[in-house]
This record gives sequence, C-alpha cells and structure tokens, in this order.
Amino acid sequence: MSPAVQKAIDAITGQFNRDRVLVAADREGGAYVMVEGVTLGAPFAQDDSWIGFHIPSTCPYADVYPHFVRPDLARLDGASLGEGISTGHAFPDQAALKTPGDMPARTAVQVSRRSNRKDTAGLETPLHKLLKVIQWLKTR
Amino acid sequence: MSPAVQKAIDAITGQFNRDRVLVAADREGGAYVMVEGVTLGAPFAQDDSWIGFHIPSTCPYADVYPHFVRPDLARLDGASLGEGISTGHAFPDQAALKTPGDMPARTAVQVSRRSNRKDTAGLETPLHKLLKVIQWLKTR
Amino acid sequence: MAQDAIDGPWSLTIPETLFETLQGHLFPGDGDEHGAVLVAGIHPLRSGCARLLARDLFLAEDGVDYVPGKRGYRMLRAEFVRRHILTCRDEQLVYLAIHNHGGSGSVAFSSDDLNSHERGYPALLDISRGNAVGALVFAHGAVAGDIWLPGGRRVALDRTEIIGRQRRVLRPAPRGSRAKGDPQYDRQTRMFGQAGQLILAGARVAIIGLGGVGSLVAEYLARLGVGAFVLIDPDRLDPTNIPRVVGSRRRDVWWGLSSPTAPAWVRRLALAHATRKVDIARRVITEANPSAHVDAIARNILEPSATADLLECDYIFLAADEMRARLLVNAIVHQYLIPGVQIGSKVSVDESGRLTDVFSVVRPLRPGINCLWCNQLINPGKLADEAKVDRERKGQRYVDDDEVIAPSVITLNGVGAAHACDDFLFFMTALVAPSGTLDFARYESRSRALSMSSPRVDPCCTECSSEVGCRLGHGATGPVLPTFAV
Amino acid sequence: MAQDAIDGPWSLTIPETLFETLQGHLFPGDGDEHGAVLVAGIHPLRSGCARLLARDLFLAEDGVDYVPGKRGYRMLRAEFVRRHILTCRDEQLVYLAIHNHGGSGSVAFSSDDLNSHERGYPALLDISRGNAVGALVFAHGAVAGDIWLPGGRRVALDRTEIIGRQRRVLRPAPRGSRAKGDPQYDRQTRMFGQAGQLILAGARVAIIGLGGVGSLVAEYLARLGVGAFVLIDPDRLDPTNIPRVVGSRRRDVWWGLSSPTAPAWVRRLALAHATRKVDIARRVITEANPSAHVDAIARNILEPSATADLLECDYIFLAADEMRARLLVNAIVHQYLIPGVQIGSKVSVDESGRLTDVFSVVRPLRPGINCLWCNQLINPGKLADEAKVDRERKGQRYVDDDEVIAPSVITLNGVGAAHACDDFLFFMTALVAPSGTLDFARYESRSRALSMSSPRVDPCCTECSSEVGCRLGHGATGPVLPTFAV
Repeated sequence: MSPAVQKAIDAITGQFNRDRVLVAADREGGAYVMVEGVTLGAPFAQDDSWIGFHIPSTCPYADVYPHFVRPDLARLDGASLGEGISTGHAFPDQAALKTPGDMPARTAVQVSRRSNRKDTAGLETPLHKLLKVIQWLKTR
Repeated sequence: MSPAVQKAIDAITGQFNRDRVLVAADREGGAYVMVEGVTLGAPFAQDDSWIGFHIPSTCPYADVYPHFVRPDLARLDGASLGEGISTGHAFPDQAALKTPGDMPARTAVQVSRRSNRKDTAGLETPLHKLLKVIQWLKTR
Repeated sequence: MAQDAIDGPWSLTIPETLFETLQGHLFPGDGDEHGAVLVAGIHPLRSGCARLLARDLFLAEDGVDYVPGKRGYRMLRAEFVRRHILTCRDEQLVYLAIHNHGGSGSVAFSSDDLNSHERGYPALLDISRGNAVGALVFAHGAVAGDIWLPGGRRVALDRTEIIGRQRRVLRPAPRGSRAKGDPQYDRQTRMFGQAGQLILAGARVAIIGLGGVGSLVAEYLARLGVGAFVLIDPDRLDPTNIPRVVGSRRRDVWWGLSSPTAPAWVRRLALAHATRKVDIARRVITEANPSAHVDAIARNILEPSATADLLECDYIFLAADEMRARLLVNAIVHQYLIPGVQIGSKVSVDESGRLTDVFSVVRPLRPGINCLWCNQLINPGKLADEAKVDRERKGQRYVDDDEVIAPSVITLNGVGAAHACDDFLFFMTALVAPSGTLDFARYESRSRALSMSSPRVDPCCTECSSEVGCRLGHGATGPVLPTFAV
Repeated sequence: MAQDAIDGPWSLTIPETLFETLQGHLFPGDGDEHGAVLVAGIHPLRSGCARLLARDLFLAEDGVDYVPGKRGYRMLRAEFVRRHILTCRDEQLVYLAIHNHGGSGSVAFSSDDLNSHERGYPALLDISRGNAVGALVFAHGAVAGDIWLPGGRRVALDRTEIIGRQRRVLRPAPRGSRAKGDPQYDRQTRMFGQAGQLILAGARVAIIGLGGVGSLVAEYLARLGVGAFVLIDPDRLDPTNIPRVVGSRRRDVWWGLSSPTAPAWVRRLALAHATRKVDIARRVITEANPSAHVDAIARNILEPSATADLLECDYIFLAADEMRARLLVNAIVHQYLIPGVQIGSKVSVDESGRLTDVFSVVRPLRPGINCLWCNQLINPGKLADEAKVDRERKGQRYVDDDEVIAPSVITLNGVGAAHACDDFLFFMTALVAPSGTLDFARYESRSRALSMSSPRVDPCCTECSSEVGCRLGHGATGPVLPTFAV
C-alpha cells in the first residue's frame, strides 16, 4: 500500500475503532476499506450500517467515491431512497483486490457523492469524505 | 511559345523593325530576344548597340531582366560603367535554348535593372521594360 | 468546347461571397419571387462530368429588370436577358437565369417555368453561339437547374457546391443516407459523422511538392481516409531531405554512396537513382490506407500534363517553394474555382547571422477573395530567376539575390501542414464556426504567437477578378494558364 | 541517499524564475559582491551523474546577513548559515552558499574562497548529517561550484542548467567547439547551428502515450535528430487506431482477423497479438534515424520501473489522456525539475449531438510555475474512476459520467504535436524570442483562433511549491511519487 493510503487508513482507524475497520489492498497500492457499525437511525429504519469504499493509490489526489452501505437500507417514511442512492450493488469487486477473498463481497446500496474539485492535495482526506457522506445520509 | 510571350514579341517587333529583332524559343515557352541597332550615344562612346534579354514563359507576370548589350560598351568620359553594369558575360546561354544554335552566343555587358513589384499583370510589358532600360542607360 | 460530349452529371460551383449576395437578393424576407442572371465558365472533367463555374452575378431589379410575366408570375425583362446573353456569347460563357421559390430543403421548376424554357431557350442558344444556357431555381437549402446544351441536349443540374469558409452542397432534394462506413474510422466519425467520412473518401486532393511539408500532408490525409491523391514533384530524395521527409529511409538515397565522403561520380550516380519524392509519399499513403488511389507525377507542375491532372482535383495543397508554382496554382484556384492552401515556413537571419523571424504560414486560397497575386506574394523577379538555367542564374547574380540555401526544419513544416490539414477537414465537413475566417495565418515559433492578416482584394486583378479577360470562374474558355508551352 | 556512490559529473538545475531573482540580487549594477543560500534537492542518475535541483533561494541582506569577512572580503553571517543548514538537515537537502565575482564568461573560486570552504565545510557536513554542502560562485554567464560530499569526497560542479522559457547552460569556463556534424542535417543547422544539433543528439526524451499524438511526436523528433527516446505505453494497436498512429499498418492488427465481422474469439486472439504501440513508434524512429537509442516500455507509466526510466529524461512529452499520468508527470516536473509538455485535443458535443468546441491544447510544464494540479487540470473524480476495474466503473456509473468514447482525429493531434515539438526545439536550442511565453495554448479548429492563458500559481500547492513537504526541487528525498505501490 502506498504511504499516503496507509496514512489515510490510520486516520480512519483513529476515528473509529481499529477492530471495526476492515482493510484489503488493491492491485495498485490502494485499499478497499469497510467500517462496521456506523450509527444511522432516522430518517432510515436501520440504526446502523457498515460503510465500504475504495481509497485509490493516487490518494490524496483522487476523490473517494462511491460509498456502499447495507443492502436493506430503507426510509422510515417508506419513501424511495432518492437521488444518489441506488440498490443492487456488490462491494468490493473481487477482481480489484490484490488477493481475491481478502474482503468477501457483500450486496450493498451505493451512495454516490462526488467531490469535484480540490484546490490542493489533502484538503479532503478519505476520513473527511467518509464523515461528509455519513452526515449527508442523515440529512436525507 | 506561350501566347503571352508571342504577344510581347509582337509588341517589340511593332516598336522596332521586324528585321532588327531576333527571336529564339527557350525550352519552356519563353523566348530569347535580341534587338539590333538600338541608338545609344552620349554618355557612351558607342552610337548604338544590340540589346538582348529573356522573356520567361511566365510573362507577363515575371520580370524581364537582366538585359545585355555590346561587350565593348565604354563611357565617353573614360569613367567606369558604374553600378548595375558589368562586363564579361555571354548571351544567350545555349543550354537554355529550345534548339541550341538558334541564337549564337555573343560576349556581352550585362545591365541589371530589376522591377520588384507588379500590382497586376501586364502593367509593365517586356517592351515597356526594354524602353525603360534604354532610357536608364542614356541617363548614366 | 464540345459541351455536348459531356455525358456525366453537371454541377455548379459558386464562391460563398457570391452565393451570399444572391441569397440576400432572393430571400430578403418578403416571401416574394426575385430574379438574377449568373454568368458561368465551364470545366469538363475527364470523368465526363462537367462543372459550371459561377463567374459573375447580375441582380435583376424588381419592377425594372424583373417584371410581371406574360404567362408566368414574373420574368426577366428582354433587355436584361439580351445584355447578358451577348456577354456570354462574346466571352464564351454560360448564361443562367435565376429565380426563387418558397419552401426549404427541396425545389423544382414549375410547369410554367419549364414551358417558358421550352419557348425561350432554343432562341437563346442561337444567340449564344455554341455556349450552353439554362435556368436555376433556388429555395432555402436547395437548388435545381435546367441546362440546355448546344445540339439540343438538356440536362438537370445534379448539385451546387458553395465554396468559401467551408464547402456546402445543395441539391434539388435531400438524398437518402448511404451505406454504413468502415468501423476503422469510428473515433473520427464521432466528430464529423459517416457523412463526413464519405466526403473525405470521395475527395481527390492534389499535393504539390512532396518535401518537408507535402510529405506530412500526404501522411495526415491518407490516415484521415482521403480517397484519391495527385502527387506532383519532379525531384528525387537527397540525403539532406531525410530529416524532413516522413517515410524516407537511408536506402532511398543509397546511403553511403550518396554521402559527401563518397567520390563525386559515385555520389552523382547514387543521387540519380534515389527514390522520387512522389514515390516515397505514395508508399506512406498506401501503408496508411491501401485503398487510396494515388497518381504520382514526377514532373514540374508547369508541364501541361501535370497541370491537367491538377484540374481534376477538389482541393490543392501547395507545398512547393517555387514562385511559378504559386502563380499557376493561384490562377487555377480563381479560374477553376478549386479551393486550396499555400503552406510554407520561413527562417530569417540578419546580416550578423543572428536569427530574427521564424514562422510557418498557412494561406487559404479561395476564388475571388484570397489571391496570392494581388497580395504581392508572387515575386516577379523570382519568377524571372526560376525561368533561367542554373548557369545563367549564377552568372547573373544580383545584390539582392539570396543564393544561400534556406534553412528548413520539420517542426516548422509540421505546424504548417497540421493547420492546413485541419483547416481542410473543417472546410470539407462544413464544421467551421460562425467566427471562422479565411485570413492568412502566421504561426511564430519564437514567441508562440499567431498573427492573422486579412488578404486585400484588387478589384481589377487579372487573377481573381471577373473583369473582361480576367480569370475568375472562366474555366476552360478563360485565359491560358501560366504553364510551359509545348 | 548514498551521495558518495555518485562518480559522474555533477550539475545544477535551476528554474529560470529563481535564477532571475538570484541574478538581480547578485548583479544589481553596483559592481559589488553579494550573497545568498540555495537549498537544493538531489537526483542521482543511473549513469553515475548527479543533478542538484534548486528548490529554494534565500537572499542575504547586505550588512545584515552578508557582512565583512574576518579573512575574506565578505561572508554569510553565522546565524544566516545556521538557519538554512538546519532546514537542509531536517528536509534532507543540499546547502549551497552563493556569492558572485566580477567578469563574464568564466569564473573560479579565489584562494580565499577555497580556504574558507576548507575551514568551514567539514563542520557544516557534520551539522547537515549526511547531506552534501557546498558553494557556488557566479559571474555573468558563468557558474562554478565546489560540492562537499559526506565521506569526505569533494567535486567540482560541471555545469548549471537554467530551465524556463528556454534552456541555457552555464559552465565555469567556455568549452572548445566540438567536431563537425552530420551533413545530413545541413538544412536545419542553418537555423540552430551545429551546437543545436549536438544538443538534440544528446537529449533523452520521454514520450508517454504512443497513440495519435505520441506517434507524431516520435516521428518529428526522430527526424530532427533527437538522440535517445523513452517510449511508454502499455497498449497494443487496435484497428481504430490506424487512422491516427503514424507508421502503423494493417498487418500490425492482423487485419481481417481483427475486424468486427470476424468471430469474437478470433478477434480477441488477433488483438492480443497486435503490435504494441511502443514498437510501432520504435520502428518509425529507427527508420528516420538508425542511430537513435530507443527504450520501448510497454507498461503503465505508474508502474515504478517505468517511472524510474522517466526520471532519466531531459524532457517529457505527455501524450496520454489518463489523469493519473498527468498527476505523475506533473509531480516529476516539479520535484525533479524536468521540463515537459502536456498535449491533448478535445471535441465537445452538446446534448443534441451538435459539435460545439474543437481544440488542441499544448501546455508547457515548467517547475514552480506551470502546474496542472493548481490549475485544476487533474480531475479527482476521474482519478478515482481510473483506479477501478472496468466492471466496477460500469456498475458505478454516475449522472455526470461520460462513458462515451471521445472522438479523436489526426489533424487535431497534428496541431498539438507539431506545436509541442516546435516549442521543444526552440526551448532546447535557446532561440525563444524575448516576447515568448510559457502560457497554455489552445488552438481552436473551428475558428482558426489561438487562445493563450497564463497558468495561475497556488503558493501553497503541494506539487509546485517549496513549502515544507511539497515537491518543488526536492528530488529523491522528496514526497513519494504517485505511482503504483509494489
């Protein structure tokens, strides 16, 4: 894994609990990350979810997106999940892993939040992006 | 010979006497022309001279230059011939003639008067240029 | 003129400026019918096709020259017709009466129109003494034509080509779409469509000079899928050309035998057997596109047989330095309404040998507007020099003569060739922007700047004007071209 | 860092902007001596040569930081020295003390200078803990240097290369002229001299991406006489590349077997055996100049071994579309002070499929000033996309994703490649005009216009600034390059 990717993962394991964070290397020095037990709640029917995402080897320059959450995600009010959230995905793609099987695939709901511009590298770390996505989900 | 070259020669034979004008075709549709017995006189020691020149196939677009005159040209005052007039040439180059021998070469003095710009074709015909060169010579 | 020997389709070529004047007159926004007379040269092609060449346009003034008709709605007044048919008789040109209909995309003569042709054109043909006459009818985006040939044959106009900033084709009615194209060209047809690819495949392009610039033009256009090439260059490759002529190899010059260290007679022999530049370009073209048709003509462009081949082309790339080539190509552009471009580069050095200017020029040539002669880009003195044999030229050297060999560099050639080919592509596929110009472009290498200059137009220019005896659109019956006489 | 393993000549590379600041400080017109400290990265080459990379310059204020010396004329005050040597220790950089002498064209340290080095530098080496230290002395048009390596070895600086609008080389003293060149290059040496030809022959150039743009760059530079090439592209030729990749032939793709009409498995097999793009470019180069040295690397540029080859080059042509390649090359330009250029073309189509913009871009890349990252020309979203496997990318498609294949046309590539190579030539031979710029150029095909834009500079950019932890001139001890991790 590249030093920048390792640093990003360290920041995430610092924020969450180390044993709640699963990591699998990709083929290029990036990593697939899964954080278990992130608190959700209203407006969703589920109290918590895992959140998975890919940190490319070109971290911190590359955006981190999309994010994936539990496949049964549903709104308390029964409404549709809305724009930017889609069902029927799987995470991670085993072909992208350095060692397929290191992180078994889960069916998932995909959350698409793209950060389009970065003025300089590092303004938005993968941790920062993850927290933004969680925040965004809670304000749906 | 190209129609434009033929037309230029017709103008010259119209101005001078037909039997004073010798013509030999070049390999490309142009012509070498020699006019015998053109009046000179002061400032030159010679009363007259032949004048030879080449009308290119690209007449009337191409300039007609240089002109050639008798090889013994000399000033009455014994001064040098001056800028634009040089000795030790031959005219015409036999290799340029369509039929070598058509116009035997003569040793010659070269008179260099270049017309640099033409606004449109035909403003300065080979005849016009010849008259200008004769005029110029007389004002040396 | 043997106009009746032509058995292929007839087309009309019309300079954009002239077309726009006509459009403004026919469609001022009043929805009414208007009239005009177009005087055209004629250009029979070897294929049996004929091109009518719009030379001059005379707008009929409403109520004066264009009046209520005796049988139809409107008609050109007899005096107006007579004036122009006599000009056509005297100058051996084609008389074409013009009016417009409403609608857009397709157009046809009405039965009133056709009846009037049948009543009037046999008499006009008599007056014009062996020159065709006819009529054109315009709608928005469509043109139809009814051409009467001496001898009694009558042909419908296949299409009208407008050439200027770009090339557009108008027809009497839309054509059905053609077959699917070659998937090889997928990436570029995403820009200009299958239709654009077919235009390129149908184009016949001349390249004059297959040295540094021309070899690159050949390479680009062949890859692009241009269908037919006429390559004209009398020269064989020289070792000093290899750094600029793409596709050339050392064995083309018998490397070693042709080097300056070899004995002079061996060197001369090697160079006399070096590959011709046109054959190197042919090799490059065929490798890029085996189905391209190539005519490789190892002659001076001024030799009449080479010139004749040039007249069969749709676009001319002038990549030779000779002034005579400029003179001839410029004459053809105006007289035969064949668009083209002159490409060159220049490296200037001051007296102390220090570099001053370095630039590449791309000068679009278009009939009636972009003329090398009235922009004084053809030097009469150099024309005279070029007509001399080497020994003469050396013996007659002048003060302002530059006998030094001009520097030449592939990157400068690349700039000129690339822009010229890019301009060609956008011209042919009619993708030029509304802000596009036909200005002469000068790409400055040392400052990375581009300077554009608008060509001037001399209204009496022998080359680009339609004055009596001048070349514009005069075609086969116009002034003799400045070629070598045979 | 093993600085003592370097046994070839040492050079210093300095960005033009920094050099000009230094010149202004050293030569204000007072004829006096002035001082400064240059902090430099280091870049050991495989050849055993080492490049010092000017990263940051600290001007010594006269009378404050630069004061009358105890033994020599003037000296840097101890506090000033100490501040910068500690920075060099912490950031693993080379400390270089600078002063100037009078005269021009040649320069050498005085015995006072050398004595002071011998007294002071062993102690400085101790403080800097394994990083070289040294001194530079400047005159007009000349630089000499005395570099002290850990371990006790001491080397004289061979030359100083200034890179910016153009490349200039300063040495301690003028060198004698070299042997006569190859007469083959006569026409171009008339522009840039035998000296220019030798510069080209000595240059090692990288071309990243040997598709439409890169193949043309290879062709032009090989003809021009560039001596060594590093070609990097992982791809094999595809039939749809032939209209743009010069030198490619149908048999390179097993034409027929690879066409869409062939059975899918035959097609796959043919494409798996198609010629690699780097090998086609190698063929083109070798044909043009059999003595050129070519490294053909069929790998992704982000693979560390490919990146390592890139670091050995003098100039980088970035002709690949990937954002990751932009990110890496941009990092190398700034961190290793290797100049380059990014070339591309774009065809934009609106929702209705109508053509909007068509242009070619040529973006000179120069350390500290022309940065793709702070000009937002590297898209973080696309970087993320490029890190995914195909299936993932398709499954995760977004609203603003353009999965459509971009159009690509040889004439657009030609415009970009020709200007980039022309710019390279004038850079290398130092023939840029006083009015020359390093602006990003955009050649608009539809309007024939050129628009230039001045790159902005973010003073805290991680890529192009010399802030702590940022890349500028940091060389081998700087941030890790954005390559694949192994």
